[in-house]
Amino acid sequence: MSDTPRMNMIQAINSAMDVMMERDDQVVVMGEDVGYFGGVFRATAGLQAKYGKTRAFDTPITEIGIIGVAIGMGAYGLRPVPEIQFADYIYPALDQLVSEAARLRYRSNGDFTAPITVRSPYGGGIFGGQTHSQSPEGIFTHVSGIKTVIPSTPYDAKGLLIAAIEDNDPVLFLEPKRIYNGPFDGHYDRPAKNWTAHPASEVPEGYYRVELGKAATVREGEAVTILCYGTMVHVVAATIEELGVDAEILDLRTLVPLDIEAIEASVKKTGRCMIVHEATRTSGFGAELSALVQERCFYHLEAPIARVTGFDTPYPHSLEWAYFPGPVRIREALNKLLKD
Amino acid sequence: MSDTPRMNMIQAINSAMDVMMERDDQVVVMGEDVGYFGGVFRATAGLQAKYGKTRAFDTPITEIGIIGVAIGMGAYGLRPVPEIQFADYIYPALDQLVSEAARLRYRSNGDFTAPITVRSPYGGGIFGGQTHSQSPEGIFTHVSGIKTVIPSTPYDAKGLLIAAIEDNDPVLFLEPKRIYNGPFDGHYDRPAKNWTAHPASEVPEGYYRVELGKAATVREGEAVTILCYGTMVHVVAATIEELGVDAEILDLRTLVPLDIEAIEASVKKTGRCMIVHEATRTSGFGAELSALVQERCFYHLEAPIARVTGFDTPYPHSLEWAYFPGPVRIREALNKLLKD
Amino acid sequence: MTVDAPRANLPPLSLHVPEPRFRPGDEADFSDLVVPPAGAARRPDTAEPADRFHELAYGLIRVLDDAGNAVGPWDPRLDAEAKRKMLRSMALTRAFDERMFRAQRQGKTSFYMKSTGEEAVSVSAALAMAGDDMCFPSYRQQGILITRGYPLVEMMNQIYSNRGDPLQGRQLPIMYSSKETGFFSISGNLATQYPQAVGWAMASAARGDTRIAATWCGEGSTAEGDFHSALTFATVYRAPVIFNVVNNQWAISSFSGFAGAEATTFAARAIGYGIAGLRVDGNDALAVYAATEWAAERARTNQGPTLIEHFTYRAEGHSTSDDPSAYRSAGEPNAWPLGDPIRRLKDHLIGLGEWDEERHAAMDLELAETVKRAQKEAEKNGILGHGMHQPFETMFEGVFEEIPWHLKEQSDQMIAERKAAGI
Amino acid sequence: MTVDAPRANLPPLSLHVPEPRFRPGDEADFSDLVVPPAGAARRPDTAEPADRFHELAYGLIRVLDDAGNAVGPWDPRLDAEAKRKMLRSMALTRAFDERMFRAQRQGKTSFYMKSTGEEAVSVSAALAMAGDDMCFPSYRQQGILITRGYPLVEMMNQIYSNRGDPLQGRQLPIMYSSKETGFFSISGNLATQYPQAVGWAMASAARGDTRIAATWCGEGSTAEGDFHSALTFATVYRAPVIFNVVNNQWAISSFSGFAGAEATTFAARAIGYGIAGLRVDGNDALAVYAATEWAAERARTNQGPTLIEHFTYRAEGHSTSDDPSAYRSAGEPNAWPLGDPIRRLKDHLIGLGEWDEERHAAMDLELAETVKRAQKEAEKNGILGHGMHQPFETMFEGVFEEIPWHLKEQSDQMIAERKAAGI
Ligand SMILES: Cc1ncc(C[n+]2csc(CCOP(=O)(O)OP(=O)(O)O)c2C)c(N)n1
Ligand SMILES: Cc1ncc(C[n+]2csc(CCOP(=O)(O)OP(=O)(O)O)c2C)c(N)n1
Ligand SMILES: [Mg+2]
Ligand SMILES: [Mg+2]
Repeated sequence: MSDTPRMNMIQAINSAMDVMMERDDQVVVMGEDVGYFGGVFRATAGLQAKYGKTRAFDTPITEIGIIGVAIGMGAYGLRPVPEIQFADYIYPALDQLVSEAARLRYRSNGDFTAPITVRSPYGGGIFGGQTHSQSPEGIFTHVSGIKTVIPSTPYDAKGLLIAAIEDNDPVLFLEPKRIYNGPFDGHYDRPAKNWTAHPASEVPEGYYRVELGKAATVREGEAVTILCYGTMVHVVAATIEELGVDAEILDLRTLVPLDIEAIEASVKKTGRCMIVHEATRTSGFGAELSALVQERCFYHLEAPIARVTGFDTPYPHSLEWAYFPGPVRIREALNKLLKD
Repeated sequence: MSDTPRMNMIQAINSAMDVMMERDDQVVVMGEDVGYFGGVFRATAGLQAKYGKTRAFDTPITEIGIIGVAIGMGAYGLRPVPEIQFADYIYPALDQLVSEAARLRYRSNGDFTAPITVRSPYGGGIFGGQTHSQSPEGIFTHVSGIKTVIPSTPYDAKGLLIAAIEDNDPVLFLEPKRIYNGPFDGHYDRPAKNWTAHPASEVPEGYYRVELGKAATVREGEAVTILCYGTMVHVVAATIEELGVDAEILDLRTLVPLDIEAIEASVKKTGRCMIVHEATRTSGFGAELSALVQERCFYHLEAPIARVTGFDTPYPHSLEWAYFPGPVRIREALNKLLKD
Repeated sequence: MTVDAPRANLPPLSLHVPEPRFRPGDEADFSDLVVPPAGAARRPDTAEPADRFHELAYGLIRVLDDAGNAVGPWDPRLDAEAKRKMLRSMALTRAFDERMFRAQRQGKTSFYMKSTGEEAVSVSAALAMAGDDMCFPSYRQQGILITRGYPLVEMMNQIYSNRGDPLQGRQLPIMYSSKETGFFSISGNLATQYPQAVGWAMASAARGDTRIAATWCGEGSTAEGDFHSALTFATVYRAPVIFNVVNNQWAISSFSGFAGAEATTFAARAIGYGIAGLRVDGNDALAVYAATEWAAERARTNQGPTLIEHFTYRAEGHSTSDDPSAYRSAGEPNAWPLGDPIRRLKDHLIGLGEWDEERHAAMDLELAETVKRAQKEAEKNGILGHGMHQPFETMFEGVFEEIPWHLKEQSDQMIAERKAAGI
Repeated sequence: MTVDAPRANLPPLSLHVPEPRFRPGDEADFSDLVVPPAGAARRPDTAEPADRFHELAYGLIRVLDDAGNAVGPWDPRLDAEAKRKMLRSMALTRAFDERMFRAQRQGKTSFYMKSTGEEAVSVSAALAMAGDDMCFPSYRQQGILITRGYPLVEMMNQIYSNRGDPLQGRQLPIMYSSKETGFFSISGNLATQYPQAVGWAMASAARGDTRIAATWCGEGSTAEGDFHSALTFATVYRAPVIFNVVNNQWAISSFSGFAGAEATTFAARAIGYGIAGLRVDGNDALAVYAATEWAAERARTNQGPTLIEHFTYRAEGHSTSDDPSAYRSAGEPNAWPLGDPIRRLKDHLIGLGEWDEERHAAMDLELAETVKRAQKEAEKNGILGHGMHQPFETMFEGVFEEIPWHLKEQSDQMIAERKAAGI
């Protein structure tokens, strides 16, 4: 067994910030409860003790302020990594993200930039109810000037977060909170796994990057291409294994900019495409993926592109496991897609 | 010629509010500059004089407050029609719209509702630069619990706005400001037309409804289905006429809930589909339309669905007419689509 | 012009980052806290202009003195029966919290939030308002529902997301809604209820109604933009609304310094808008009652809004997901000098000869029984467990008044898929 | 409990909707406006705690008295040369505004906004700060750029969105950006610059720099949530930042009552956060200078933020899209008793014997010439007209640092389509 330490996703994310704060004293982390306490999910634990209160600090509870202040710090020359405690609470800050961070480079013709990385836990599967479960990535992919990154493993989380922090554009870094502690196969009624057994929990201590804009092939296959990201990567992979379908699974990792080459090559090979995400269906990122695939692979498609997504309802509490696009829904959709 | 008065779109919108305030004293209008002055586009002109200051009033400049207060008024039993001065300024209110207005009925199991109609001028073509030109409809179509309506003529604007105000759910009513005063064919360098010559400028004085959720067939045709809304309806229609293509043009009018039947029937008939909107392309509403069409009409499609949209950049000022999806871009895309 | 090089002849700037006085391991010592004596604060006429009593935003309105006597002009002079009712509602709220906290720990639901130590803030306020005034609470004002007689079983049904849940399992536990009880649907997003309360109050005023609105948020939540929008609207239209800021000194792990408490009080925010601001001992149930009564009268007579800061202390964790020993001194809750609202009112009543230890113990026992009975009742409708107590198609209802085609289709699809999968 | 029927025995509530004193057709009469005498306000030490001088948030700091003398402790005691520079910058700003307003009317660009009557607010502030302090302005502080010597031609190039536009035609006219000049990119969305300024100031403090930040917004914009977030952050971290609220009494058609001016001043907002608040005669260039100098020293010595309300008057329309005669008395601008900042400083200098009418007239002529020359120069690069002065592919640059594939593809597609179309 290798010497590389094992980390869960929280530890990997913590390590990414640690590495970057060590290398670049312009990197600061901030947000509600991120300072002394180290964040409600402990992603920033230990950073204040190590780097001091002016580099890792708690903030007032105003998302407008957190993002607005981070933009100002970025304009000064810092490289802020603000946390929004839950992605459901990004909305109050939307104007600062959309009208300011995402537009600053363009509107000032490069005079000012917003090199900020907004971290936020997102997604469901933790009985968090309507306001601790949402997946708002689709909204941000519609906003020009901001990159959206979603990791699915500890290794990727660290490497992508480092790349995001080093990126000179604003990056929304959404962390699938359901898999902070272990990959989740979608079977809520089976015992939870932790990361230890997963190869991508081998995470180097030091600096490394996973480039933004590149998808990962989780599994090669010939029968169908499945596009997914975040928690869904594991749900899809487990379901595919159970079904024994020869699917090719792409973990998109970055939604904007998207790895269109990987998608196109895969769908042209398999002739079938399925898209899986937790977010509500209508105008979710799956719609864009579907549109792109049919624009580029039209003559290769043997069946309609299928979307398996959250339903177009608010995220319910008690019916969470009916809402969640889990193994049953993926299997049924796949059966249909392969029959078509 | 009929006795029905001619109205431009602003007059029709004004008339809708007038009619509804007359019929239902729970209807109130509010927003920045909407009271005494009657709105920067004059949509609420005369309403304060007629209905008094407690039913048509100016507000502080806080979009959070405008929507939040409207929700509270709605919970009391009023039927507020708040105006956001430009759709670009909806973002500060996004949390109140998404987390509150759109979720209230569901989360309270119908105990409380938010029967508000948020009016806002949107879209480009007026040299408004980045923050007076945006088309944010795609974001709202992703939000469960809110309806999105976009009229393209004075007649529809009035009838749809009345239906929206009467609707017991929150409605985002986006007004294509480029065509307030006249239909726009996309030729920015030709003299502007006013509404007088357009049949849909015949607008009855009194009450009538145009039901939400129903598209209008602007032109019947066999060669291709073009899906569009707002200003683009006129740009598309003019371009089609110039080209002499036998296109079927659907004016969607309501994006959520969508008139899927009309879309499906048309695309199945023509076998080709093109989607035109001003909003940026990636994850715009065109993506959802494309996904829906290919899911439902896959075996009828003879060519890839084409999207003609705003580019994925902020809305530029001086290059507005290169950015705007005008006749040139529609024509070129159509040529390609019909050749495929 | 050189923009990049700091000027060497000027002293460097430094960033102040607040730090609470005590952290884990520290001994909590509040002996230097200046607590104004009970009875000392002036009580202005409710029609007095807001700029005449700024001092009330900086002091602390207190009625119960250290000996348990009710003193001074803010004494609401309630009869003993009313005070016993107040005591009972607070004790019931605490008993309810205890039981539901335990239910969560037993895995019967996903989440719970107690209001321990802060019961006066909701109970006394509810008693001082009319029963049909409208409340826009945060998640820590269960005391309002309890005081207004909303059934405990219904609250528990909601907490369990079970078959009896009036919200059909849609909301996180404790996010109650009861229009009939004048209790607005609780949001997970902080402070959004503030402008909504103003809107409700404005509507009531516009319609010539007599009902007023009140809203609550924590001191941490005052930083949200919604708070400011609400106060701005309220001052502009003189809305008949009461703003309650529950300053329990903690916002999850952040002490009130991160909301601005180092520089001034939260009641002082009111001064910035020309709104009446009162700072009240939030652990003094009579003071909370008096301040609310005053603010309600002010609102009802078209004198406009009042902001009341309730200075209290969050005696327990933020929620069942929180462990306060990780960030504050374990001794803080006990060292907190303003005591416990239940104990203080109890002592007062005993001092008056209107109550005694035995009756109190008996009441506690009875309330514990009441809660237990309600719990049994509620559990007949199921506990959360893995959820799914509602028919699946209810998930698609109530998004809109009528179910649109796409939700119908999704609903049908779900049912069909589950059937095909044999579940 | 009945929630729906108003109680018949209570008086009905009523909604107050503010109304300005004068509407079109009314004669504007400000004779009852209480203007505190010049020189009367106390000038606290810059290290004095903010709660010691609340009165300064309610009064009006004035230096120039009605006779044009500089009086009292706030007199910044500038030498005549500095005052002439101040006068000249204000006059140049006005000349620039005049010319560009006319250019818009001539169809040379799409939009313009004047700062007539408010020139002191930006010019004096810019002079009182160090040249490398960072400004986060709103759209009405062109005076800062002009005072700091940013080239008029560049400003005009921006206004025309022409080939020389440093922003490549991407922004609405007047939405300048110049990092080199310490002038942050202007946003179309109100008040967003407020928290950004705080962030910049916090960063400067965290790095032990000596530079401070200042930001500006209109009184109407103070209602935005960003304003509150900014003040909250600033008080918490004692950020070295100056908040300027330009109370020109109008926000497009809404008078300041809709931002809360009926109940208190805008400077009083500062009190709510425990921040230093000054209310200044914004038409008194020396008072603006003095207040800014005081606030800058306070910030630079780690005493934290200051909010300055500049009480002034928007003498003209909101922008070229606005006609104020539709909503306010035509006589207001002239009736406004606090005069014109340029005229007042001019009279002062003349009173000192350091200036005279001839020199003033000559200066005006010279400045008009300067502006005209600049305009000629700028127009060589084109005027807006139908726009499109930039190579089309520039539209896709600068969205990100590097152009991603989808923008590259869109760019190529556009070029190809235009080529195919023969344009
Ligand atoms: C908009 C938003 N941001 C962040 C959160 C996460 N959050 C929930 S409670 C809380 C602390 C609130 O503290 P306070 O307002 O003092 O209320 P208390 O819990 O003390 O009653 C935070 C940060 C949220 N729910 N909503
Ligand atoms: C977020 C947002 N809402 C609304 C507007 C539209 N708007 C532009 S200027 C203005 C009035 C601002 O008034 P004030 O702050 O007093 O500044 P002044 O124009 O008087 O300098 C409004 C409402 C906007 N630009 N941004
Ligand atoms: Mg708190
Ligand atoms: Mg103004």
